[in-house]
Amino acid sequence: MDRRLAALLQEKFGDRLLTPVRQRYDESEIRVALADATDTLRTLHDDPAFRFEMLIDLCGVDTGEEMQVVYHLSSSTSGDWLRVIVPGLDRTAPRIASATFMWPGAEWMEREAYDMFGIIFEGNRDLRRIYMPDDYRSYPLRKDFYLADDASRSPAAGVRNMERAGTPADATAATTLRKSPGV
Amino acid sequence: MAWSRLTPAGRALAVLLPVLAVGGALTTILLATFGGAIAATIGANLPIVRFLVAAVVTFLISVPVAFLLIYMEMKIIALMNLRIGPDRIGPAGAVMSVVHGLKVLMKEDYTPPSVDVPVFTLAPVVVYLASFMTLLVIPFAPELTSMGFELGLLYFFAIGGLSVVGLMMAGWSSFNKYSLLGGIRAAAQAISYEIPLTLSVVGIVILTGTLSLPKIVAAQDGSFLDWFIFRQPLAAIIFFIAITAEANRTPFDNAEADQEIVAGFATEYSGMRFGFFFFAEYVNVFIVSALFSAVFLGGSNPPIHIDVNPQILIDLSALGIGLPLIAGIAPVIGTLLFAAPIWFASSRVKGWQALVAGFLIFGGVSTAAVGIWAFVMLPPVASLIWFLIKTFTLVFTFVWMRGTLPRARIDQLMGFAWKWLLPASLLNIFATAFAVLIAGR
Amino acid sequence: MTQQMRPSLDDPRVAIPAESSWYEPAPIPQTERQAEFLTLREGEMFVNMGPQHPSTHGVLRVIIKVNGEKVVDLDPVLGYLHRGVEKLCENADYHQAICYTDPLEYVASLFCEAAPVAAFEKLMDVDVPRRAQYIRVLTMELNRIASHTLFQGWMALDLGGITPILWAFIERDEIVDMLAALTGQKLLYNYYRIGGVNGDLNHEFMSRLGTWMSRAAAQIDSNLALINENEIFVRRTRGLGVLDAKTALKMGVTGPNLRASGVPFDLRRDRPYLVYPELEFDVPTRDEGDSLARYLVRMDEIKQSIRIIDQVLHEMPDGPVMAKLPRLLRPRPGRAFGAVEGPRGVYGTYAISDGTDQPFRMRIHDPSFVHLQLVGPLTKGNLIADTMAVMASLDPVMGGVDK
Amino acid sequence: MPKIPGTGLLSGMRLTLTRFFQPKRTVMYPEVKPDIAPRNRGRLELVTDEHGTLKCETCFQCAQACPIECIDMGGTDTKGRFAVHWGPAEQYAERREESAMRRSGRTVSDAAAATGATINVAKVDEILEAHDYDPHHMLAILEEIQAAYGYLPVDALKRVSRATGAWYAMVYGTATFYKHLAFEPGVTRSIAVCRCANCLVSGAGSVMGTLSYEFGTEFGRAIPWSNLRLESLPSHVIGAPSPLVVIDGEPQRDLSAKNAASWAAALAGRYAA
Repeated sequence: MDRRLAALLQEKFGDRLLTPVRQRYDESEIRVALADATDTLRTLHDDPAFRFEMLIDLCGVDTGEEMQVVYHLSSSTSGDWLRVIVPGLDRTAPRIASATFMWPGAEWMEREAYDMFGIIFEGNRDLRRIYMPDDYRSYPLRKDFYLADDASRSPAAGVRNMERAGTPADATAATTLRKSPGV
Repeated sequence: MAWSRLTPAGRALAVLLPVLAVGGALTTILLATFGGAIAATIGANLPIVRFLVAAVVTFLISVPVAFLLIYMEMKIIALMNLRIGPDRIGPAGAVMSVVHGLKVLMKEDYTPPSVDVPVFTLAPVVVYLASFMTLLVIPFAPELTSMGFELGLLYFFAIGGLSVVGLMMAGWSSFNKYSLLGGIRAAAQAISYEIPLTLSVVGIVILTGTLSLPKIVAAQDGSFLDWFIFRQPLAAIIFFIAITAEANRTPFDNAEADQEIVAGFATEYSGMRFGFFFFAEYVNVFIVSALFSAVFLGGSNPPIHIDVNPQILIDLSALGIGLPLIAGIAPVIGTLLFAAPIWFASSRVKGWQALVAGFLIFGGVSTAAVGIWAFVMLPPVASLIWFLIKTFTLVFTFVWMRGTLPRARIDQLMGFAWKWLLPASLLNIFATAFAVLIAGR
Repeated sequence: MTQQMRPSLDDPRVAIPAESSWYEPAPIPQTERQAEFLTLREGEMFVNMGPQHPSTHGVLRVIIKVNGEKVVDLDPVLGYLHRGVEKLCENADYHQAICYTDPLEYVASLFCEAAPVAAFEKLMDVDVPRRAQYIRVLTMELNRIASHTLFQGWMALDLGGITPILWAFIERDEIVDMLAALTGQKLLYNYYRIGGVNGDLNHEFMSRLGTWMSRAAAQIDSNLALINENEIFVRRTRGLGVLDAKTALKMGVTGPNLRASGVPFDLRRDRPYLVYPELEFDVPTRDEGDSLARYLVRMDEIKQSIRIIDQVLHEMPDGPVMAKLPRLLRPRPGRAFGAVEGPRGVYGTYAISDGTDQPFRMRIHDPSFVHLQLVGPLTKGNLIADTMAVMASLDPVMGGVDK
Repeated sequence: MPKIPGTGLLSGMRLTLTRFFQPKRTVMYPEVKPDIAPRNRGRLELVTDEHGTLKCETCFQCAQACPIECIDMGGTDTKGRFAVHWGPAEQYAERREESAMRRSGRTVSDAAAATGATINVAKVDEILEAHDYDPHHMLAILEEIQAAYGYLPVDALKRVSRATGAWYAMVYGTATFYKHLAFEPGVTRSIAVCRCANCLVSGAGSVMGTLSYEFGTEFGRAIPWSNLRLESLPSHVIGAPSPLVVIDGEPQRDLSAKNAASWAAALAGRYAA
């Protein structure tokens, strides 16, 4: 766990960070606002102080209130790993700038995030369903996606069709979502 | 109307039966009247009859040859893969390939819609015809060449080249992109390898001055140093590579590269029509091996001539009426002779067991004796055995290569043919001609 | 006869009878890229490979736009094996989630277990006993050897050689059998637990391992001799699908495919986990970045793995193999990313806990998914046969790609 | 790649030829069985103890823990009341509302469900809403339901399990564990027969048989014509005679294996009067 990296991140984007840099085990974590996401990523990639050239992972998260996009970066010079969380995407129409301008390899991961969460990455040339069929309607990894055999956490359990796109009528706020304020 | 209720077979019979009845009657009358003339005509042009008989015979022997080669391929590759391979049906699974053939026969012969039906149906026939017709000129033994005509080698290349037509027909008519690619690959490959194949034997033609295979074989008489593989090594290498490509064998089996284009030209085929392609491939392997052994390995000549002229001259005609008696009594006596020691050896052996064992032993011994006698006394049998030994060694080599080598890419394949084999074969021709010019024949 | 004709999908100028035209309907392009892919120029046609194609590993469908034999463009179609593992894991508790991640890579299951286990252990601040760490390293390296051996066979098979795959399966089966003797399962060993492993080393495993180690290296070398020296194989793979280091980094390539491009990035070295920092091993790299280099890097890794196994067997300490843990695991809310270096690259698991006994979000990152993107860029302008060679050299496993 | 072209091919050919003569690795399967390691957990089977009786007590923990629901088991609870079947619902051709019980076990041959009429679960929903569908408040939920309906209808239990997500066996186990939770309407009193060793020696078994025959019910079930439930006493009352029959806590003195039938008839007569 690298204190120097934390200090560097603080003094680079001190005002941009929504929360102070968290470090646990060998992972560092910063949160940046939706507007700053692209600049932050570009700085992390190009700045010789960081050189986070490898995009290890890109994924979307549905916390119940909002959508997040999480980037896991790895530095090719120093072995640092960084997690950049971009919170605050609107659950109804999540949109964020694509990372393919810098990492072309992010294309399919963004496609997957779009397929699973409906997050629209502006600038991705090939943003379409990747796992699910093209005529598929719902976004499976959203928290209000019900599984018929999931008796654990949904009043819609036991509906005949395997999933239901939206919130069922008889669902109440207490039971629709598994909200996680901590995330 | 009854006609509409008849099955196709029934309709065929309804047409054929009256024709047969009338035709049969007419034929009898005609035979009665012009029989002598017809016999005279047949006697006059015997070669046509000979050709027909030879074609039928070659067709008949081509199928078991294919079965044998398929079994060899399965078993040898299995052993090289550290597997056991077919071992359930027949001794060591020897009947496996026959069962495969029956399976292919019983499968549904499906014609996909949107294929060009006549071409689609004709293609396997053309391929199989082209492959077994080349068997005609194979000199199994000096006396065992079905059609030993002068242009045998040329005939071989001409008819062998016909199989490409069949592959192209299959690839084009199947209405399938894999098939199309496979057919075109096969055509390109076969055409580009025909040239080095033909040119590589020109050296031998220069040396022997003939195109007839029996004469080429006869030209290699003597010890194994007279074989053309030692007098024309470069030609032998080129020829071997070229026939590998001609027979669509690994590493040149791009036409049915199952990792790239699913089954190539045979993708849409099923049932016996696929079986024809399958058989044709293996008959081709046998034929090219036979040709190589005839042209380069001395064909039916033994490697070393051991001049045995044994004095066992049994004048069977001298026995007269005794011959059938001996022929009838010999098995009985032989069986008893061999059975007696077994029966006396232990008391636990029952009489019938002893007799059966004796008969089997007698059978084996007598067969071996007759075989040896034939090998020694009848030159054709000896030369046939030598020929088959050489041929099947080559077949084993092909299967061995299939078990070892990966597949060459199509462009590397063509480049190899045009950039290396063709100049090499031309060089071989010039070298041979020069040597002949210098040293005389 | 009069019948209405319809234009062919490949070439609109070719009219084919309507009753013989049961193609799939022409897909409506949804994106810019797809539109450009679906437009055919002069002399081009689509060749559809898969999902039931002999040489697409698993159920992958690749639509290839060819001009004659030359591949112009290529579009992989995924999702035939999609099981929604992430959703399943979110609805199972932490122990059950490990079992779900197992079938992701049926070739190297242990790595798919190791990643979520590492993430969960970070979430719960669990210290794994040293013996368990050594056992994990041992089993993982064995599994890596099995995977690479199988890769060698598949590579040769996709190039048309039929023998190496069967020789490879002999070695792999021995490893699989000994792992079955240890874990109790033959293919999907559900062996790693949060805080240790399920069951200590036993006698069957050790005896099988000993007999195998005594002849493994020589056997594998002799197997390699079949095609490593083979001109046909080398000519087909050398200089094919060259991937330079810069592109590889931008494409997010990891593992042997990245090391074959000259970037010595190996999690076991750069981001040490378990007891790897205490073990001696090299990180084989090559600079060519072509298919042959990708193949050879894997073959070198087999030897390194054998080295590691040798050291682990000598330094294996005694002690417990499981940490003391409550029956019901409720980690405190937090996030953790566990990553291990697998035979194909970085297997990552990003787990979010909200304090319940089930992961709130569990993201599974599989390297095959990233590497499959490269098939298009790497095979453009090559032949159809090269598509198979490049795909085999990237070594994707569809179970992980489709999740 | 070797210098001289072709040598690589030839070395490969040589290798395959050597393998051609090496011993083969095929396992002739039907004749030769591969040796399975003792640790192999390929097949699930119930273990029996040395007396040959099953060790499984149908606690359903294995079926609960199985993440892919490959374990499917059925059993009868200790009171002989419910036969709970566990496993994927589609095995039993039940998709519609029963599939909610997929993880929760479904009731087969449920006497209470057969007798008890289907109820209106509106009140149950109110109670659940009040408790925020929290399975951790299960006991309170069940008590309120009992207060609302007078007993625990099976439909209410199903509704609770389905809404809270608590597994049906958990709900049901909670309900059966506490004595004050009843499954039949209007059962206030109980006849309990002690099953301790002493009583069994002195003929409690025949008493139990007689009573269940006379009252026309089974142990653990309500007596049809009364507000009594026939139960078995977990422990002996100190200083009480054997065999011991307890009605609402007071031990019955004048009872033995002989006169159990007449005693039962007298009790029935008292109820009839």
